[in-house]
Amino acid sequence: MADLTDGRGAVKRRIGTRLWLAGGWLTLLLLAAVFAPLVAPQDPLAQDLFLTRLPPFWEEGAEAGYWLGTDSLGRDVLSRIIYGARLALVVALVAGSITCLIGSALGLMAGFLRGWVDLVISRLIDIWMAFPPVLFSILLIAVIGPGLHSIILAIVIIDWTRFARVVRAEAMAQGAMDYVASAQVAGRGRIGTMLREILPNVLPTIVVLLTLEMGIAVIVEAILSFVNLSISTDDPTWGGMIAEGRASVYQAWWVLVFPLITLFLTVLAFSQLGEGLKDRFDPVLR
Amino acid sequence: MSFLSVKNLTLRLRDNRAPLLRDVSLEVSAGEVHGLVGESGAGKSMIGKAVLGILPRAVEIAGGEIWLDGVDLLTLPPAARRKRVGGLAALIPQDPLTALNPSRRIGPQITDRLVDILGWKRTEAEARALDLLGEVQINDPARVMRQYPHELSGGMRQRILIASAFAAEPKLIVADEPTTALDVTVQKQILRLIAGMQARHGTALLFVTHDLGVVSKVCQSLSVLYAGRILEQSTVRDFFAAPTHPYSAALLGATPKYTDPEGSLTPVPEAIIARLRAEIAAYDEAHHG
Amino acid sequence: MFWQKLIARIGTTAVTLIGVAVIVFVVIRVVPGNPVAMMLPPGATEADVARLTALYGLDKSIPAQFLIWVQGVLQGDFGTSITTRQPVLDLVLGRLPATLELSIMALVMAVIIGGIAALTGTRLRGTKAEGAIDVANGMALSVPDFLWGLALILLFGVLVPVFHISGRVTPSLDLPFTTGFYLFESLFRLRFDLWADIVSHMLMPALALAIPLAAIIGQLLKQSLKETMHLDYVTLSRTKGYGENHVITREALPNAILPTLTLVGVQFTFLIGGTVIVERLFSYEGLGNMAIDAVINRDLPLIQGIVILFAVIFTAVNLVVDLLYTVLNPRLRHG
Amino acid sequence: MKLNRRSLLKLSAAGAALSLTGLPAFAAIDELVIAYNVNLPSWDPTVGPSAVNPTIQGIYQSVFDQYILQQPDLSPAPGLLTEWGWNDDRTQVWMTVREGVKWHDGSDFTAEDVAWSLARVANPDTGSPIQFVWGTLKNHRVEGNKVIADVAQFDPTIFKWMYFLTGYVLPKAYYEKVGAEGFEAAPVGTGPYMVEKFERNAYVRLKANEAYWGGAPEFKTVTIKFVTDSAARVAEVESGNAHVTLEMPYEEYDRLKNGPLAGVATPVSDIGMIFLNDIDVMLDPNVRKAAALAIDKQTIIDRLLSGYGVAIDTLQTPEYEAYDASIKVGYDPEKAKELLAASGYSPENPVKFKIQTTKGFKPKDYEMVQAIVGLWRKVGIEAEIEVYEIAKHYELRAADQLAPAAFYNWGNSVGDPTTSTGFAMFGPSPHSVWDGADLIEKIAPLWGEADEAKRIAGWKEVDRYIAENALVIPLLQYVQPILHAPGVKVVPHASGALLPHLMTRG
Repeated sequence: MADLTDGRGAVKRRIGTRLWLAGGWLTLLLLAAVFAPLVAPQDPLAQDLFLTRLPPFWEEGAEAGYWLGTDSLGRDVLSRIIYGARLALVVALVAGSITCLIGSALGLMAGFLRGWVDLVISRLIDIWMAFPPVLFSILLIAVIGPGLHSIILAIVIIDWTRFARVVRAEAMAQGAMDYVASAQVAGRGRIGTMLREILPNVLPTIVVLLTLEMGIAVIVEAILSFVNLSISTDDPTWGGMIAEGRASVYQAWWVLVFPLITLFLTVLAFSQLGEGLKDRFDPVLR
Repeated sequence: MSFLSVKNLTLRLRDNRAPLLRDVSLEVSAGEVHGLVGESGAGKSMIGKAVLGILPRAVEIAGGEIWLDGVDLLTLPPAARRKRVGGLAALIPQDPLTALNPSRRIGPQITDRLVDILGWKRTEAEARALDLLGEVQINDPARVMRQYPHELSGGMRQRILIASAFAAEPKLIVADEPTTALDVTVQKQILRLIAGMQARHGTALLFVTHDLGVVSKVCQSLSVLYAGRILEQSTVRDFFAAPTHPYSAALLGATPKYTDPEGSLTPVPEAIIARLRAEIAAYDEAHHG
Repeated sequence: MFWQKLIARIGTTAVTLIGVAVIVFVVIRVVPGNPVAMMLPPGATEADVARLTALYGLDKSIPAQFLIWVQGVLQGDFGTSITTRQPVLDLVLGRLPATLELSIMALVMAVIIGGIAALTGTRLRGTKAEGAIDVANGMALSVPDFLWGLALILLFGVLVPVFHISGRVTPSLDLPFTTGFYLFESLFRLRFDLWADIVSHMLMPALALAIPLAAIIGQLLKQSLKETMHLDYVTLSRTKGYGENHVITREALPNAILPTLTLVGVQFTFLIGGTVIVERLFSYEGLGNMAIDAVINRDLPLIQGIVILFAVIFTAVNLVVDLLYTVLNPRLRHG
Repeated sequence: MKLNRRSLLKLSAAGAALSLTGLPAFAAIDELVIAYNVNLPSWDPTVGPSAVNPTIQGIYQSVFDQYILQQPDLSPAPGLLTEWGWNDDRTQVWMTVREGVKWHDGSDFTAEDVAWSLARVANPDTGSPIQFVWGTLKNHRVEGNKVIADVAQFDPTIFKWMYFLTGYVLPKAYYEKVGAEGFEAAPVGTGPYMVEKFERNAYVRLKANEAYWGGAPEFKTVTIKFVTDSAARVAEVESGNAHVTLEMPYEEYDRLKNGPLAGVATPVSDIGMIFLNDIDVMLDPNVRKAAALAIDKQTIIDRLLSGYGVAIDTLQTPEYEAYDASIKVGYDPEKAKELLAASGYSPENPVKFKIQTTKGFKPKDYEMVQAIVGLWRKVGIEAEIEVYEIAKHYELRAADQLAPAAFYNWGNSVGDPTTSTGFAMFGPSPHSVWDGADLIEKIAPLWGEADEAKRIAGWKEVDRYIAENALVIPLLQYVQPILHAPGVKVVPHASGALLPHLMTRG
């Protein structure tokens, strides 16, 4: 029987093609990272000084098995990109979630408990944001030395304020709403209220920010590799490949271009995923 | 010839084609006050929006004609249609708190249409605005002209919106539940104000409301809507004497009377709702979207 | 009421600056790579290392060094840079105008590009074009500014050499400027030939910084516009006969700008902080470029000076944005 | 559009025609512009960290003169001193000062300036980093146009330092008048160019010193732009914004040297090497020798550095005095495997140690170590790479906490064995890494050896001993690539210094 209301409720947002594409690329990346040893045609670290700068398969002079060509040390570009996905996802997931955890926790406490807690945390946010982010990370890496743990630490230390600021504002807004007052009247303690009442409502924003943060984490790793501060070991990273490829861009453009495209698509996927989730969760958008 | 003539107007949602208005037709002649009555969601305000060309993007006009002063608006190109509506018609919005632009002073929000669309000189427009602010019983209109919306009460803002609507001497005004958002004490004054100005200016008035009491006081004729269909059209006198459609009678029973505040109220019986649903379903079947 | 707010504000700013000073002071003292060791070539003995360390006062305890530093700051002496043996204050203030000009130019370009993107996106909402703009926004956001710099160097620097690639002005020109603000002063002095040369140098680094920022501004403004377009006064304005363009620019935009303003303020401070890499790429002699040398050479006093200056800029910009917000927002202006 | 060489050349040619802002074309050059790779931190070439920074000595040598002039092939020649030497019993040094030389501010250059300059760098509290050398001379005094000084401690290389780091003569009167800060703001020297305008981190504009004692330079105005990014430097020269640049990736040098630009690449007094630290596995000679033998230096140079580099087996380069071509290490992976097997290692059960390197500090430093680690992996050495900054390297080396292996480069534009093998391998020096007592005994007598021939032979003997026991792994002598517009002829200097006064309109 036809829907007899005036049809306003019937407006559903179709899952955008962008969301499918973003999700698809990220799953592909996850699979590549997890099954890297099976998927990668060559050992990413194996060097062959006689197979340097082979072009991708469609150009003449290419070698079978080296689909996207080799770099100046004769290492297979495709395998390094696949293994690079591991580091990118580790950085994105680990750094992203730790930043989210710390930032949101502090934001939630500041936003809901207010009083001196809010004062202290807000001052902390102000101080932290007064540091120029890139310069601070370079300084930090100079202190703790390059390496995977330093990148993650650098991202967490720089970006937690992003979560804290937004979550605090959201928690403050939610706190003012009536349903919170009624919960407290029903005898639930302040912390209980915060966790069971405020958190579920603030969660959508946190999830959206988390996906965006993952994209940013991958970018920061690329910036640090560009300034030669990324991880020190041989493990391939996209940022490192881009920095190395830059020197011989005219002779072997593929060493720079393919990791650049992969990095670009990954960060784009994270941002579109974030946008898509934001629309899904946001009831206001008719 | 009636000033406003809506013929077989059908509205649908763009993405899933759910029907909002089903073949609505009505006539409003110059100076007549016509009420559009129905429960919320019956599509009554959609008719007003369709006439003024301010339908939400998600809604499309699937059929019908809207004749305004002898011209079918739907045949006009958008720019010409806008100009025509701007010159001939005006809207009194429902919620005065959000209908005034918070970052602009009151004066320009009344005179902009006169100067930009109708080509008045600035001084003429301002004089007109002061005139009308006086007519809507606002004291010290000059000061109000320079104030910002947030400095005024809801009632004051609705008066300003009414003044703004009548400023261009429109032939037709659509009042979209103009008093619903106000508290009761102010409602009566605003109703009396609108009725008075309508009489003085001889403007045709399409009055959208869910309150039959208001209709009885302000309107000369009315249409009763349910789920986007007009069930009954008649003069106010005949309607209140003997409503023809059972739903109308039930509706009357469910409306508190000013004259009899203690009268008991009977909700619309289920049977009538069921019959209405069948009627609508039959209509849809015949027109299968 | 206004004065209380101002005093509280100054209090918080002071706390922020002191906090920054303490943290960076300790962090760079802990950093390995003692600057003195860097100065000693082969053959220097232990005694030399100790002697130089004492000369630069690095042998004292960190709190002691901090006290000396603070006393100096109170008299306007931020210490002397180890590598250049110049007073830090002169160095930092000498380079500040370059970075400010670059950031302001980038902000202006970002506001223009972002604004146009948001307005067109709103005007064509619901159509394919809006989808395309959103994706373009996503792309601009997902490529860091230094990669845009790389692309620009390749494109406009080498393939089609239209703009200058490095530096801030053609050295062979003699500059009649008294302040460090070349761009503004050349305009002020109506020297459009110089102005054109400076812009030709600054365009690419500014664009590299502007593109990601434009994406952010574009998204924020579009979101805010989308919400404003639903409000009644916009619908009412349509009934008055106004066209869509008028409705968007005159009715919706003024109210949509306000919420975007505070966020743009925050992004601007990130922009200034973020010039480090782009200035290095384009050898643009601003604060960022000098900061990287300072870190590489472990020039502790200079690092300290630069970070403090960034903090001052950050708090100043926030103050300006807040003031702007109250001035622009009629509701607060009369509060 | 396929981005290969042909399409790029077509495009850039089209681009050059399109250039709108009147960029200087490649025709005759009146104002020379050099795109330099490092910023100039300070104008005092005798004090502070910049005094020992080899990469900026070229700028100092354009504005100041050294006591003794070093010619492009590293050999010394009369500079501000026309003659110099020790007295018979080597208790005094004497120097004759060139006459008729003017300072840039027009005042006369006298022996007083030389004596004052030598005393200044000998004085510990001026913060002079080479005080330990200059301090061997005491109470410098002037006699007419001669300067005499007492030798507190005999140093055979004292005169070599007079054309090496901090070996510059500064104007006594001017310096004492304007003080350190005034000197930084307006430096005055006797060199071929005067400083006209200096914009920190941006550029320095030099004006020719017409009254230069060595003859006025050809280019009357020279601008040195500081462009730290190599790709940007290449773009500067390729787009005609600059005429000369140095230190770019060898691939870019190859691409442009016969194309629109011209190029010259010569070996310089800078070598790449791997320090070995006498800790854990490195105490086993088999491991050290195997590590040295397993490195195919020539292939690394050919494949990684496009052939630009000279393989070396000792810390001396062919240009240095103590170079001994007969000392050979060679590439023998099979012997390396045997040596490792003798100590119980094999590719399946490899010896493990850490190797430290900088990344991006010297051309392909990180890639070379990656290539070496790849070669080592084939013979049974598993080396884990750790990247650190150059500042961290200095600190670890000063505290003798470097990893078992650490890649480093060693500049030595004087070419004397003491400032290469000496400082690098002599235990007590804070900068050496290998502390073996046997080596200390071999090196100790050479510091004060007065007989030059006997001294050089002694150092050659030390180098042979080091090579046989693989106490350090020398890799290669760097080649410095210089790209320049066809309109200018560049004379490269073996010390790696880029000197505008040697450039002419070719």
